[in-house]
Amino acid sequence: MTDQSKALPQLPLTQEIIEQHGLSEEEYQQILKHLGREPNLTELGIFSVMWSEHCSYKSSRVHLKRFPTEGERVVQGPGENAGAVDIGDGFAAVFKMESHNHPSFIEPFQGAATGVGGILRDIFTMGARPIALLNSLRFGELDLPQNQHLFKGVVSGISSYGNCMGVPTVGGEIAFNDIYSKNPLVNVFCLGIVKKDRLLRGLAKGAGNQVLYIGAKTGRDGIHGATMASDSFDDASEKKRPNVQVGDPFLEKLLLEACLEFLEQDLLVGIQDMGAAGLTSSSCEMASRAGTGIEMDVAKVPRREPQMTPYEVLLSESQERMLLVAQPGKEEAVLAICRKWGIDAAVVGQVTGDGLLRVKEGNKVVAEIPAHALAEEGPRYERPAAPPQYQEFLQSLNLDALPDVKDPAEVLLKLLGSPTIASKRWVFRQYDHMVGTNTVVCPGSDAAVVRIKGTTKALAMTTDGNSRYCLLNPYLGGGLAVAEAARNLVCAGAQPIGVTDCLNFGNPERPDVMWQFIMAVEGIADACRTLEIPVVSGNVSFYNETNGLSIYPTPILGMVGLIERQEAITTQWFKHPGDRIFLLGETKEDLGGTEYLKVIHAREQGSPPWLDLDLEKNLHSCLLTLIRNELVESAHDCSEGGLLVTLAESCVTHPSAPFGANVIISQQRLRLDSLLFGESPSRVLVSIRPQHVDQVLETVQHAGVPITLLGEVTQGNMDVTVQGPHEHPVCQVSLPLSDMADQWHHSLARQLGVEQA
Amino acid sequence: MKVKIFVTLKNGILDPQGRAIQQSLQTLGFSTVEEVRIGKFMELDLNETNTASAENKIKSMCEKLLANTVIEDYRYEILET
Amino acid sequence: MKVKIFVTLKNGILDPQGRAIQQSLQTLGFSTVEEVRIGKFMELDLNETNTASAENKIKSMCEKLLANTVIEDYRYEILET
Amino acid sequence: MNIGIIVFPGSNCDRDCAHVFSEVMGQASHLIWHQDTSVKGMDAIILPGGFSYGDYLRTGSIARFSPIMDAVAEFAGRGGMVLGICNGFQILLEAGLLPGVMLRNRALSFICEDAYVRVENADTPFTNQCKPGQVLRLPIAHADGNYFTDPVTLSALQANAQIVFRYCDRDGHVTSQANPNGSLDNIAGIRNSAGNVLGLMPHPERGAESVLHNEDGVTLFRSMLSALEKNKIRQPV
Ligand SMILES: Nc1ncnc2c1ncn2[C@@H]1O[C@H](COP(=O)(O)OP(=O)(O)O)[C@@H](O)[C@H]1O
Ligand SMILES: [Mg+2]
Repeated sequence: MTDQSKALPQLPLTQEIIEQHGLSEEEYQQILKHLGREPNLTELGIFSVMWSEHCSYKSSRVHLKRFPTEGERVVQGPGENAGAVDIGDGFAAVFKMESHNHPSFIEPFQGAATGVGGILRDIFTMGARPIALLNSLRFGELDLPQNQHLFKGVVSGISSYGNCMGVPTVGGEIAFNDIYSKNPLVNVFCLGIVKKDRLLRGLAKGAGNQVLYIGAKTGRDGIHGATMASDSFDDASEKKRPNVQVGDPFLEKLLLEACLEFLEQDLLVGIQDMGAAGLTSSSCEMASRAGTGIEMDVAKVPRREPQMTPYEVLLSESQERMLLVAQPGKEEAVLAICRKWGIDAAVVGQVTGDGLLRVKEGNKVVAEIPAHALAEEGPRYERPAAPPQYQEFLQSLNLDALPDVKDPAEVLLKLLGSPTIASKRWVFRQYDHMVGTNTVVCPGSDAAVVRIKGTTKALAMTTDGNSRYCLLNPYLGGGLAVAEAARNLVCAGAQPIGVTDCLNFGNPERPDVMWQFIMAVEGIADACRTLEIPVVSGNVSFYNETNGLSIYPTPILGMVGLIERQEAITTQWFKHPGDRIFLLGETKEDLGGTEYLKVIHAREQGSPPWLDLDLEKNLHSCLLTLIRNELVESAHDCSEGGLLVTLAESCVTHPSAPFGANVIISQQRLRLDSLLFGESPSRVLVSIRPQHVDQVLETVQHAGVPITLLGEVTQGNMDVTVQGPHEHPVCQVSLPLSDMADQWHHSLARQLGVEQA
Repeated sequence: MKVKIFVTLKNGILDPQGRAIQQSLQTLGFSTVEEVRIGKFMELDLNETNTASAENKIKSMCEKLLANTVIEDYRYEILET
Repeated sequence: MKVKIFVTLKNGILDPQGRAIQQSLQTLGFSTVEEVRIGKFMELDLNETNTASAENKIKSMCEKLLANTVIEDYRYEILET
Repeated sequence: MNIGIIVFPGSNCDRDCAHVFSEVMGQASHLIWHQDTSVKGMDAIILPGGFSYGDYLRTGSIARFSPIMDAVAEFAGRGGMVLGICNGFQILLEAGLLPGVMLRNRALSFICEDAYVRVENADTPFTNQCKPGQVLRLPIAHADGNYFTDPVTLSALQANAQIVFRYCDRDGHVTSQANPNGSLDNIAGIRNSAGNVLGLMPHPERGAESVLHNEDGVTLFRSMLSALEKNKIRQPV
């Protein structure tokens, strides 16, 4: 302790105040140990945010260690603002995913907008120029006006922020289920590109270096946002409303350009954005990573509101702010760039060698805490975990009690109109997905593809997760999400090279939720390990629970794949009449947890499909070989809705010209609904030019991947015949393309009661 | 009856538009402009005659649709005609 | 001094936002809402004491920047403080 | 040729335009900061798309006061070629270099998709490589593209062949169904009466490379270069 410590105001901290800060008795004892004295109120506030679930990962850290995080291409694994992988030509791709669930429930537009703002800062903080955004959303069913309101608000918030920034939103996914009515999920993914040797990190290296604050002025917004994100919702949460943060995408655009200029002129030692817990987390994390301390004066922080206390300045979550560390002598150049872009900036302190976060207001020390204790030595919990009692009931499904499908055409149309499956054009039409002139495959195919200017390369990206599978079997659900994400990339012609995750779960203090979490993490880890895809960044969002009801376990994966040559990119839609349609992989009796069961039989039950990771891996390498040899015209993975929906999508999703198909499926021994709507993984529907068929068959059979000829692309209807033994027709589906297209294209807008041009 | 509704941001809520406009007014030489706050202004024609019942409706419209009460306040004036 | 500025669309200019809001109010059951016109409402803090000179500045700000006089009208109120 | 691309705070298609002119068209492109006051040495000026000043008051309304805009106006006054794309078009309107205003899109939301436009006047420095009536597929991305002007101005635009592009369907029919934003008379782009200033909402720079599956936008840039080539002798310096 320094002499000034005597100046620390010593307010008596009552039990009540400590509880209000969300700290347990045990945690408070740890604080006393770290400090060797009682904290003052400001210090208590600092500990409270830094040791919140959101910032400290106290319930998840021990489990996240299971993820494979290493690989040849990994330049930066978890622990920094974002992960980075080598994509060759001297470049690295920097990416990460973040949740903004609670703020989006309180104020959907601003909550989602500031979520986009936050993830963008995580990327350009690393010195990378963001080139793509994706988002993964969950809402309650659209028959409730409240859910429509949340959905519309979130979409326009994402669109307003991303469009203004000039970063294209190139993809994402959306699912609807009433479990999300009072707890929607908004996960946003961003990817940027940086010269590999210019990657910046959040390090406050070098005692004596200057600490600068740049960006928006600090206001009272979002004080204790991090603790809020670490708390469940109940109706009393309404009171927390005035804490809403408003995004300023214009300012963030200026901040982005300024930060990239610092990088170009090599002005910085380290940089970090002020996200959750604002100035506090950025300063102590930067110091802790570098093993240094930071001393700063809150009186020098630019402010928007009068009479803010140090407590408020330190904990504010005002958006669009960054903390920089620069060598003495370089700060003038930094300030000049800020002036050029019209951004507020101030030198607020310096790096010290004593390992302390020391905060002053003028000459008075108002807080003094070891940085490492705040950032790294927070509590860790191995919370009790046990499967819920209802787990067995969920997984049981007596198929014999379910009548098999009578009219597959009618079921198909219903599924195509289910908002989870129907086209999301109403959404992505509001997103500028072309700015940057890199988007080679726009939203509407399995994965988005963005070319890398100055190289022959492109990156494919996707976000995936199926929470129903995870509810029924979290281990399998986690693995299936990894497999589907990878398969989507491979369908575009990309080799998966890295993944980020956003783990959305309920209250970790409940053993069943903790069990779901642990199982899902294991499922993801095992799948990533087998498929050799390192996890380089991620985010955990717990306490997704309202009035005691937790959401389904919802891990979302954001995966990135590399395409070496822009010529070898494939999309999901049929392209020429006469092309042969094949199914790679096998259809099994996999009805558990399907969209079919939910939409047609109103059941969310059964065991999700079994995943054979070796088969999956084999399928990927085989399909990649075919695509790289330019033998595949279209490739579409079978996921929600099964084979018939996949076929219909390949028919009608072409941006300008739909095609029909003439297909014969032989019945084998499956139920008809399993055959047509079951969701067996590791399957891809491809179309092949007739002259390539022989070569394709040879490659596929050589690889040991099952392949079945289904039929050919036509200019007529979608005709499907199911044949029993001896070519005996079991059933026939013949649907005009216009009926399917109308259902698929317009259902979402119709459910929202909006017109779509 | 004609109604005027004013929707403004709550105190303490960031107003990026106001800030941008204030700065550009400064650049244009209006150096005495110290702060700008932006709000919405709506004029409604209501087919109502009873002021009390109209007021109830107006409040309810504001709460439900016209103002985002999480971040905005509203105020109204009824002009009898 | 505090100034309130109202910017509204000129008569006869189509107001897509106003129309959309009127329609959603109708859908919400507010059937007596016959027309909605949307405008902007700005509050300025001016460091001025002389009303006449302030008025000149306000007019000039409106003409130059705050309103597009091709389609918009403006009106202002000065609140002495 | 030297192509000057103005960078306003919030411009975000500036680098896209520079890429097309340098990498696709093989010209020299120069990013010009909005605080600069000269466009000397430029053969043509582009006002790129984006959200200048966040579009926080009205689109383009703040950008038009940027110091560089005097130089742009003077350049245009001397007959120099000025192309405003999307936000650039909106800035030209606010600056009075083109007549009219932009209202919110009819459906009030941002729209990003491919649109079809018909070349209504192929005798301009921006369209001389097009056939009259040719249909181009060009991406649009805007929330305020609903062009509006008074009846007198509209008649003048029509009478002087100042309407250069109109939204149409794939087959070139100008219908209200093919109008994505409610724009008056399906207007997608207009020129000034002298013919050297063009504003359009679609983004030709997003349709200028085969890897993006669209090269229709190249016709505009080729037209500009060909016009510059021809005028080189007459071009003011
Ligand atoms: N929120 C969204 N934002 C942008 N694009 C989206 C969004 N949701 C879905 N899409 C796009 O719609 C297409 C279909 O999505 P989805 O059905 O989830 O594909 P898949 O089942 O192959 O993962 C994809 O191209 C996806 O990127
Ligand atoms: Mg897919």
